[in-house]
Amino acid sequence: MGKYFDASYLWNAFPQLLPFLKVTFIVTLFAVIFGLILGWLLTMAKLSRYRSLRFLASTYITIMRCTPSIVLLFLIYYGVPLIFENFHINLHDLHSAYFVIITFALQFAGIISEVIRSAYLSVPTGQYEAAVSVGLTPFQAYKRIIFPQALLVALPNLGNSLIALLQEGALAYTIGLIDIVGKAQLMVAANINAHALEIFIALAIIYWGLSLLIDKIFSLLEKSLNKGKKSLKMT
Amino acid sequence: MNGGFNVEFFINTFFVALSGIPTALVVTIVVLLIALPLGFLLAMTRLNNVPLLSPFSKLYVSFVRGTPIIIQIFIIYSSIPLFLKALFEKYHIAYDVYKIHPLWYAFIIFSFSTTAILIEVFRSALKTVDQGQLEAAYSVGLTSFQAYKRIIIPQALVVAMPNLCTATVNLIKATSLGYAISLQEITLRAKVAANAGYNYVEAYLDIFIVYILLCSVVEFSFKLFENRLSRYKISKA
Amino acid sequence: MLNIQNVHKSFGENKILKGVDLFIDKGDVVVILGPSGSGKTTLLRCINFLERADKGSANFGEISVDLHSASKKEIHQIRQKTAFVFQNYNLFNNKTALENVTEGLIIGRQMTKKEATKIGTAALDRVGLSTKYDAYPSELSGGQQQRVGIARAIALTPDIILFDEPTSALDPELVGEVLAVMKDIAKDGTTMLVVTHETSFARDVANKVIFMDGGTIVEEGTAHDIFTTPKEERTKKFLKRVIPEDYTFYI
Amino acid sequence: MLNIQNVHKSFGENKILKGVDLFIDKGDVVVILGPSGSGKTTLLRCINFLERADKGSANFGEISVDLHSASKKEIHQIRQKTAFVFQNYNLFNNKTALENVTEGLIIGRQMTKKEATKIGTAALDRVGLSTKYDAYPSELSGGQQQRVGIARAIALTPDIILFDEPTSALDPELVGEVLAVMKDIAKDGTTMLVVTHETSFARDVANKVIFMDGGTIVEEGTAHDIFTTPKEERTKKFLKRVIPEDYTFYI
Amino acid sequence: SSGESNSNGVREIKVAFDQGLNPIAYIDDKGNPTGYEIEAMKLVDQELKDYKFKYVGTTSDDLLIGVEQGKFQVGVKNAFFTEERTKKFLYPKEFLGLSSTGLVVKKENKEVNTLEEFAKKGLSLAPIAANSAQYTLIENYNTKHPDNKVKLKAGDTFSLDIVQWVNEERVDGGVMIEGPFNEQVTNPKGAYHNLKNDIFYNEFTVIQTWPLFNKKEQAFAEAYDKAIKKVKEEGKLRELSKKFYSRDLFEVQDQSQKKS
Ligand SMILES: Nc1ncnc2c1ncn2[C@@H]1O[C@H](COP(=O)(O)OP(=O)(O)OP(=O)(O)O)[C@@H](O)[C@H]1O
Ligand SMILES: Nc1ncnc2c1ncn2[C@@H]1O[C@H](COP(=O)(O)OP(=O)(O)OP(=O)(O)O)[C@@H](O)[C@H]1O
Ligand SMILES: [Mg+2]
Ligand SMILES: [Mg+2]
Repeated sequence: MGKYFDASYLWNAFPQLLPFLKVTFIVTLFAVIFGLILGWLLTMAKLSRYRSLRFLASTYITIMRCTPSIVLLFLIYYGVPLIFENFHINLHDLHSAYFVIITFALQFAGIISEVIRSAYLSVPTGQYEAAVSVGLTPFQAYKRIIFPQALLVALPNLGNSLIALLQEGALAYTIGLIDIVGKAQLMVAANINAHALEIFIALAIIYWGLSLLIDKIFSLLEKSLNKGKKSLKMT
Repeated sequence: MNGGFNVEFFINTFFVALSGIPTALVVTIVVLLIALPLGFLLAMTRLNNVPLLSPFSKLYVSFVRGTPIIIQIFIIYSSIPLFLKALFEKYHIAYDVYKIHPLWYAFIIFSFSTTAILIEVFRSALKTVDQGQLEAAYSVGLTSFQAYKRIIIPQALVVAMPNLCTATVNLIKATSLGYAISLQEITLRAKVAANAGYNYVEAYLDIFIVYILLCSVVEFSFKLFENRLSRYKISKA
Repeated sequence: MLNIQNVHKSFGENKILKGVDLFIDKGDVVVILGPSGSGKTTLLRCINFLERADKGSANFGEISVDLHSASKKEIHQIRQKTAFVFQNYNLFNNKTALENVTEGLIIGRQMTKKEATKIGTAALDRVGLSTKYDAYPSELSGGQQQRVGIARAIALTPDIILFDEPTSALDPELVGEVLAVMKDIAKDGTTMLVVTHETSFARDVANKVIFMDGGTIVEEGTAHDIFTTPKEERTKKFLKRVIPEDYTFYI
Repeated sequence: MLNIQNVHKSFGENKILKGVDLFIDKGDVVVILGPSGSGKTTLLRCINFLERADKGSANFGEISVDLHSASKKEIHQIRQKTAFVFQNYNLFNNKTALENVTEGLIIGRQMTKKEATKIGTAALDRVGLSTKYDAYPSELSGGQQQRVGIARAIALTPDIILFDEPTSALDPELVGEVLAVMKDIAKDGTTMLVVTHETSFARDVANKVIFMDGGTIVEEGTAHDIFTTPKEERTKKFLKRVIPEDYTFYI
Repeated sequence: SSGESNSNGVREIKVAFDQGLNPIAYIDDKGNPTGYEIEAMKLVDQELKDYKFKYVGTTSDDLLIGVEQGKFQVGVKNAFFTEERTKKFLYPKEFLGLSSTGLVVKKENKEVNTLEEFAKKGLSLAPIAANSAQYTLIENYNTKHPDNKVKLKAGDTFSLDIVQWVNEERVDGGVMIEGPFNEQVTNPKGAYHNLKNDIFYNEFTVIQTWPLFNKKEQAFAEAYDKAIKKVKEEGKLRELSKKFYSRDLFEVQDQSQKKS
């Protein structure tokens, strides 16, 4: 079978791949920040008293959830500069990272707003009522009483979405932004697809490490929020 | 569009893309049938701290959720046949491993990843159900299984619904990665059609519309179901 | 001090409150009696805007508001001056007993943590929970949770406290103690609106007793009037069942 | 019928039950009295395995089990023969009042839906909820929820019903009614273990009264013995506060 | 939305390239774009004083959409000519390079060197990326030979290791361009040099490859035509062919043109 699996390719891949984590991190970080803000606004809209707001938010969420990321990426990458062209602003030379961040943030917002909504709804209304009854403003009530309890419920799903976002880097490659996945693909291409398995295994290991790290942080968070909470135990 | 939008191609390819829906749906449904119960059971092992199984499912989630599906596809698709081939040769099984239909790989790969996602979805949802509900069920003589089926799961599902919907829609979209194993679904069909005349703009628009249609229907059904399930709650809005 | 007019509230088709008027003076202790489902809890919730009334107005000291359309700011102002003791406790699940009590002080009233802790422990001591400062609600017995809820309200020293059956989960020994605490606060001049079934409390402390049924106030008056010479048939019937036969009413 | 020995239970460092023995005969109505936090709820929960005791054994008719290490099957057997009325109701949130009552009949006891509905509506009627069959718990007042909880238990016609303060959320009018229902069931020969603060109920119905404090049984005896000639200092002190001074005890 | 002219009247041209096409267009170890088609474009750039090329690495799909929309003025991706594509893109008069395409087979199929034979024997073919030139090639063959079709499967856009697949007998054959095959197998340093006696490359055609211009770039395309013609005449493309494909493919073309 020849040297089908050659571990040296695996080891050599790490030093080449790791520097590109930076791009992955930057894109993810900004997408998460903007996505959370927008996602939270969407949740508020979806739970608001106004029908039109609810409708707008729902439509947005539907579109963002249903559009394949690559299509969305192309829509943003080609559509946004076209729109700005009308105002005589040239965005064609803007670095592709901006478009990637915009795309991911928009999509992350749609998904995360459903996470936030379901977590929020799982906190009993009595908690909010008690908080405002002791004189907290609604904002304070959310921040101090509802949010910590909702976050606990949201964390596992937040983890799902965050880790999925980290992996969307593969898409950024489509428009030429080289993050860690892109680099791996370039390396595979440079080898003319030989030993792709080893390089992808190296990539998988790096991602696994990241995911373990995130899991660790999240379970610490979960533990600290779990105070006073009894979870279902079969007796 | 200055390339000259090819309307005829756009329309023809729309139906080509539509014809990929059954494949995408079959994969999605089979995978959900596998991943829903599995994800739920593994979530339970974590909540109840079952020895061995609980740490296993934790590790499982971190790995499968943590690594891009496309890489899992690649690794599984390139190594499983090698492994099977060696195995078949050893036991003189006359079956050509390379004749295995890509659908089978799709079932396996997407079940793996969806299970990991669903473990987390269920885990968070189950946490929101009050212990008192389980106790009351026990007190009227239900077994654990009955209590879960009739009392706990219906309540947990309400919380899980939006995230289940996201997971399902994501799964439908992820089946497009099946191109890596030559799975004849929506994206691949459209792109094959696009190659001859480089009609990629049209092809992507077709893909866009087909997914929006398909996923909206799925989302809408979930919403109906969610409303039904949450009848008992007073609205918070 | 608190003047409420013409409160209406429906849930769907069900009319729960059908035009309730209520007048409470500073220092008053008003007790609301009434059968289950008569709308007592709903009335209290409307006063504190936990439920939006369909109609009705309130004068709260200098503040006048419409119960249906009050602004956020008005609502917050009123809530700052009131406290609520919930029938089903509603303790903050993610906070210890002491934190439950100090939350409103530190965040709502901007006290320092030290001050708040002092007041909070005193309030918990007052309801007999000196050993449970750091327990979470899930670790407390029903009666203990009920008492944390009361401590949380009295620690705020609000202008008026709305009590929704504050002693329902307590054992008789504690009922006595908690009622004593409530009498105490009443003496401090705190205005109280109390939904309770403790006729002895009504008798000893209330200067006004209101009997509600089917979403309206059937009868109101001093405790003495209501208990000894009820005018309405419905009130008589209710009281007959509430006050044991072998029990004579002393004023 | 039910014989419990040497139950121990701690939460962390806190010893809540310190060796409780209990003997209940068929048809007995046993009332447990005691101050808040004395472990009454915990004892009931241990009997129904909602809490695993650290130590202790139970004989339940023919079945003998260790409270600490009972198997799933044993636990299920025992639960099939008992019913529990919770202090905080614990109604099934996703079921209507009627479904709450029929759930255990249809699923736990394999009755047909028709039979179960007949029994369920009868049970709800008995606690005065004929108009609320289809209401969800979130649409019921506290007292109504409590009564659904009681209906749910009596509908099962179990060998023994464990009541944890079944009247705490009820208004006095209903307390009377519910206690009447309980007397009724007692007459049918249902064995009952009741944590309650209703001394009149203890007096009229119980053939045994147990006084608990600090995780042990301080004193037990007939209602007459306990109320008129309590032996222990702690019991006397408790009863003195519980029974109004102007209240004479008649047997 | 065409590239900007600066004050000297030199216009910047964005040349998109599919960065995963070693040795046609790719990014080397140092992060610089290179490959046959890139180097050829660099030669064109040198000839054109009024234009300055900027190379943008991307994927095939983005390149096609980008050139069509005008984000890039021109793109290279080992593209073949089809009539249909002229509706979307401006093809210049002069081609850019040549691509030797062949069947990669195991020893036992050593003599299979045309698509007809391959099809007749009913052999299986490794999936080909739907957006690649080779796919079009086989598809065209199939339309011309409806009763002797090659079993064509569309597949992955990246990372298909054809030599290995054929060696494992996962498939009977694959379509490859000669350059990459040589890099892997013939080259003594190649990853699969150990398979040089088991796996064979049988060329079945040499095809012209073209740069794709945005429809509005007629003037630029004409400038390109002039420049590339000069470069060809100077024999510089033959050198590039030798360098990247280890063979002068222009010779092959000359001979087949003589034949016909
Ligand atoms: N959110 C709701 N939706 C529908 N009906 C409701 C809702 N909340 C309360 N009700 C109904 O309103 C009526 C009055 O309820 P409320 O809680 O005010 O009674 P209450 O006088 O406090 O009774 P209790 O003494 O039992 O607590 C009840 O019949 C109840 O079923
Ligand atoms: N899960 C728990 N963790 C820690 N402590 C607990 C837990 N559950 C109960 N306790 C403690 O055990 C003690 C006894 O509680 P229990 O609920 O049995 O009291 P009780 O006699 O029923 O009181 P009440 O009349 O107030 O309901 C209390 O001090 C309570 O704080
Ligand atoms: Mg009430
Ligand atoms: Mg208790």
